[in-house]
Amino acid sequence: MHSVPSVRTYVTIWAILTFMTFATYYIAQIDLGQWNIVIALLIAFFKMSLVIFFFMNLKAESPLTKLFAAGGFFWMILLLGQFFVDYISRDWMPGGKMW
Amino acid sequence: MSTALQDPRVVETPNYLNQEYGWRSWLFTKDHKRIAVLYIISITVMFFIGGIFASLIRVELLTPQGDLVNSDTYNKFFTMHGIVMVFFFLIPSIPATLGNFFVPMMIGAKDLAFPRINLLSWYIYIGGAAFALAAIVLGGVDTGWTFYTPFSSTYSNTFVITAAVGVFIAGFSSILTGLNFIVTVHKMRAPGMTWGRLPLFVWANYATSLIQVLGTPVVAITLALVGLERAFHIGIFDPAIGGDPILFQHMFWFYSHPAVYIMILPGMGVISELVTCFSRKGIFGYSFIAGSSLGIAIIGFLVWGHHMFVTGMSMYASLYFSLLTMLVAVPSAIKVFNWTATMFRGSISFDTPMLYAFGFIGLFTIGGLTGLFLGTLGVDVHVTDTYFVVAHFHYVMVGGMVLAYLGGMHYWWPKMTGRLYPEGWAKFSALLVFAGFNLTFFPQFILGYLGQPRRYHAYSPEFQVLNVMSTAGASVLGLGYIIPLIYFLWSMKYGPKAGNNPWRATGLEWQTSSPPPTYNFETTPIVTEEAYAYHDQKETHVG
Amino acid sequence: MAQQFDSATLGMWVFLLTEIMFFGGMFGAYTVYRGLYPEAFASTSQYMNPLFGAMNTAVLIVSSLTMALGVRAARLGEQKALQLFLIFTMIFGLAFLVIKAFEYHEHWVDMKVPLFGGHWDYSEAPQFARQAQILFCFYFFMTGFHALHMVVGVGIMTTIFFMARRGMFSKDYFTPVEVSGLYWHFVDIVWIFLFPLLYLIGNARKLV
Amino acid sequence: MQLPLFPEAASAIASSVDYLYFYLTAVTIVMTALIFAAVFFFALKYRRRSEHEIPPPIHGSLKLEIAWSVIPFLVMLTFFWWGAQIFFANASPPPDAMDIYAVGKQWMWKIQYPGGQREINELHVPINQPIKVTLASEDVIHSFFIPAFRVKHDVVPGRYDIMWFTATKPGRYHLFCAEYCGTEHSGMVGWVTVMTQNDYENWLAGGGSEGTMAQQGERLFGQLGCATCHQLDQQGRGPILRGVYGSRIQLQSGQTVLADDAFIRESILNPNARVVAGYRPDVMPTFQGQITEEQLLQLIVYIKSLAIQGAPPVSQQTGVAATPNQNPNTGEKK
Repeated sequence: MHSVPSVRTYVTIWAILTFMTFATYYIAQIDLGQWNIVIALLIAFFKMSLVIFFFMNLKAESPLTKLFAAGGFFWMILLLGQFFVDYISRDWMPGGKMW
Repeated sequence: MSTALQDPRVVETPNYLNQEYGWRSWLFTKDHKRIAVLYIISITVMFFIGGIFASLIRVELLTPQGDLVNSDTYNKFFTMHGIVMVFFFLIPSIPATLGNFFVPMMIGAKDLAFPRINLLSWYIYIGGAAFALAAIVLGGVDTGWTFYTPFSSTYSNTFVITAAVGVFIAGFSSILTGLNFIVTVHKMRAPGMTWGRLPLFVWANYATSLIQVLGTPVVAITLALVGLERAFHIGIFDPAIGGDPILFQHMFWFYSHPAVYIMILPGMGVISELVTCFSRKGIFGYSFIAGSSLGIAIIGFLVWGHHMFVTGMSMYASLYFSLLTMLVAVPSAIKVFNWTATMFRGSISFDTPMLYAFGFIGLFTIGGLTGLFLGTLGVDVHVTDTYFVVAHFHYVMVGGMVLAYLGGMHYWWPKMTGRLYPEGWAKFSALLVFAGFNLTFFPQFILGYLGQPRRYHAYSPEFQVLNVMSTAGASVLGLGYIIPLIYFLWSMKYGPKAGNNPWRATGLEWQTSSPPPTYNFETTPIVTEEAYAYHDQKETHVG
Repeated sequence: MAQQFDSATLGMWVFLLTEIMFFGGMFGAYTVYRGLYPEAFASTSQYMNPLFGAMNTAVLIVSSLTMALGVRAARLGEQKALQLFLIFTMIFGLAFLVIKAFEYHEHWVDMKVPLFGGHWDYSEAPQFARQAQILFCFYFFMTGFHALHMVVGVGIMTTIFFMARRGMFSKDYFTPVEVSGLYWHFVDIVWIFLFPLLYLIGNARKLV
Repeated sequence: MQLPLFPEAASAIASSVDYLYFYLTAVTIVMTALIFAAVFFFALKYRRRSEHEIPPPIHGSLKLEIAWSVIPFLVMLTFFWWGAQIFFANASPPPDAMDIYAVGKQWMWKIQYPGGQREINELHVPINQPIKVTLASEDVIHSFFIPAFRVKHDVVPGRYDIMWFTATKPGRYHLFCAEYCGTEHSGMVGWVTVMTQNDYENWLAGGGSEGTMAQQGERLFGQLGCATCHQLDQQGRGPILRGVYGSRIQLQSGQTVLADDAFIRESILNPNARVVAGYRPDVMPTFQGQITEEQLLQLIVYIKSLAIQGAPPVSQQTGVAATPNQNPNTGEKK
């Protein structure tokens, strides 16, 4: 059905993922202010993409499956985004200081 | 009655009903049609349970003093009415019954993509319903169907966890149905059944499925968090430790607003089928109706904040949600206009399903437009949490969804059972439902603007006349529901044989025998034309 | 067969979509509170053991690797290898749960379990004592739901393993393996996000 | 037999809400009538005359589709625009609004006036005077709803909500709780009495035996032992509270914060959450669970009354402490 990736590919991906995990851990020990969380999340996104595209083999899936996979993340961002429409703008109100 | 009794011979052709007998053959069936029947029975039971609570509410509200039951009991009545009706009747109503039965048939498939998951979803539904009923039997829940924190999480002394577990479980039934439909529509269409040829009922169910899949998990986790908060005596919505109860409302309405589209979209799909069949005419603006279903499904997720304008949400967020609420009304309007236009120069018959369709178009228009009152900031402040809201959503849910469900049941009953229902009684009860409904709920708009808050056990005496009207209407409405139950049951044994296509409708479901055989079609159908090709029926054209 | 395989994978992806939203609800609420109480949240990180967290992440990633290799073996029809990789996957999954249990125990000893009326003491940083409870609620709910998914996952792996033992899979039929693999990887992904969000909040700045 | 069909309009904004409501109703009636008429007309004119007739196909019309998407949307935008106007115009109270404090509690409304009068389920307000109601909840979410004024606001526990109105017609009007709050939700109702200025003065003179709200707060300040650390004239263990209210305060964390109702509330209930620069965090005990929302409001009014630099302690003042102006002096607290 799909072409079968080699063991070598899988092991390489695994090595990168493990490396990234410990990179996250060590970077977190350095104080970068707001950037700590940004970098941690960027790494997490990168790791997630590797798992999705290689381990879950999304790259070989049909465009439809890709659409659904992307849709999930889009929808979650939509959920978060609209929470923030409220929480961020509470600050703009007189006397508001929720954020 | 149009073309009854074409074939009065009493010959039982093999079909899904007589294929096998015995309770095992039903409880372990993988046939989508039998599962649909199981669902029909279950949701009918739930509907009447919810209906009993509704009647008790209305009887209590005959007098302003609150003298029939005490306030605690009354609170449980409206809570159980809401929970049962919303989560156990409205949400599964059309998708799990008519959708389950006809979506595979309409796309020319033998069954849904995952028949076993389909059966599983019914068992999950029953499991959820068991918890909900247990909550009723044990002593009830009094949080309102919205489970607002911190009342639900800290203050209520009733069986909130039991009910929340019930809703949580039933949610997965809904998710699995949606998942099944999505995959079925993508993967199981008959040759030639392109997306542009799908019947609009299928489009509507597809859009509904997207909402079910995307929204339901969020309400599931939200109610789980409430349940955990009760169980552990601490949680994330507790204001005592800095929790924000308004966040609960955000999370709850993220699902529960789109959920009203789960309830109404399949109803709109039914109406598209009815209007075309009984006007004997292709739909006006096919792609706009199909597209508006998807539009509603997507924009429906962007408007939940209009439930929260007075809660202390940021007023800029109110502005945002109000604007988008106006946007979601557009696809609904498109549908109403297109249905009306479909009737133009049609050949319109007044069979019972069409009467329900007329009722739907009118009442949904009122329900939809009054929804805009609630999306308009200045007015919503006054009418939110009053009977205006109650009236509005009953216009959409009962006047819209229930009428569509009844219309669809009448339309497809001959296909499902092979029998015709008594047309005279059916027309009579359709009129009863329409009249009773308006008498019940129209006064509530007036009550709402007058300021009667919802969920009031006792009310101010000056509101009594309108409440009495409402209760009177409710009894008519109740009668209108009981009559069809009786004649449907009667017709299964005594109704005249329907023939395969009593309405002379297009659509693959009418191409097979009634009741359909287990795998729906003798041979896989090949589709060569668009949906609703009534003009291709080889008959004389009339100007 | 190909049609069924396609349907099953698509179905699983749609299911994962709902799982994303399920965890998404919690992540959303978490983000809101983290924005509201950044310092209280940061103060909690001293009670999280990021080394345990990182180890657990590594363990899960290894289990994902063995799972992926198992699916690969199934595709190639190598039944023995499939069974072996399934066992490895289960072992790593269980190892994750064991480490998690140790962590929970540590929180209990630290009096950092506000559940059940409060096995809770935060007198080291009383200014955050109230709001830190929210973070710990999130911590237990999120990791709890994740652990529940792991338990279900191990259950699925066991089933698949016995199906493989009975020789139900072949080069032409391995849909259940593929689909369970997707689920397993998804649970891994959830943890990839839980790790930085729960363990590494303001780790560099010991606020107290 | 009473059969009211339209609520009384007794506030300054009531008629503006009503006009918008009439507009929306008119559009609804016109639209519904159009749809009903079209359905009836088509159903009769094109009723099926023979079982065999097949009407000609009509597939649709792009022009029509665009027309009936765009025109309704434009109409709806007018709803949005008008509604937003009303909403924003009434969002924040005018500076000269009179303060009244309402606490929702299962299942009653407890009203406090700055003059010290207290009532349950009764609210007395003077005519033509903007009233700002500060809302607090002891337990669950309630909603303060006066239909005749067309105002409503939820009362969320753990924070203060604000609503305001100007009554324009003397009379007695319903006060409802509009957010379901438990068993006796429907009993959480009361009356709003709107009086002329003169009557109101007389009514005020009748009540308030316990002194003004600020005086009650001051007494509480002593009883709870606040005064031992927060001394008025000399530095104690906690900040001097004179002149604090309404000023910007430097916190230990380096941020500054406006000392308003919400901040003072937090400082009493959760004193360590935001500590003023120069003070130790663990000195002040929490008062969470030890004082009611009503008492909390009294303390806030008292601290507010100290905002006027150099003013004598309220016990020597007569009448109601005025709403403070923004105080430029940076005060300290705790």
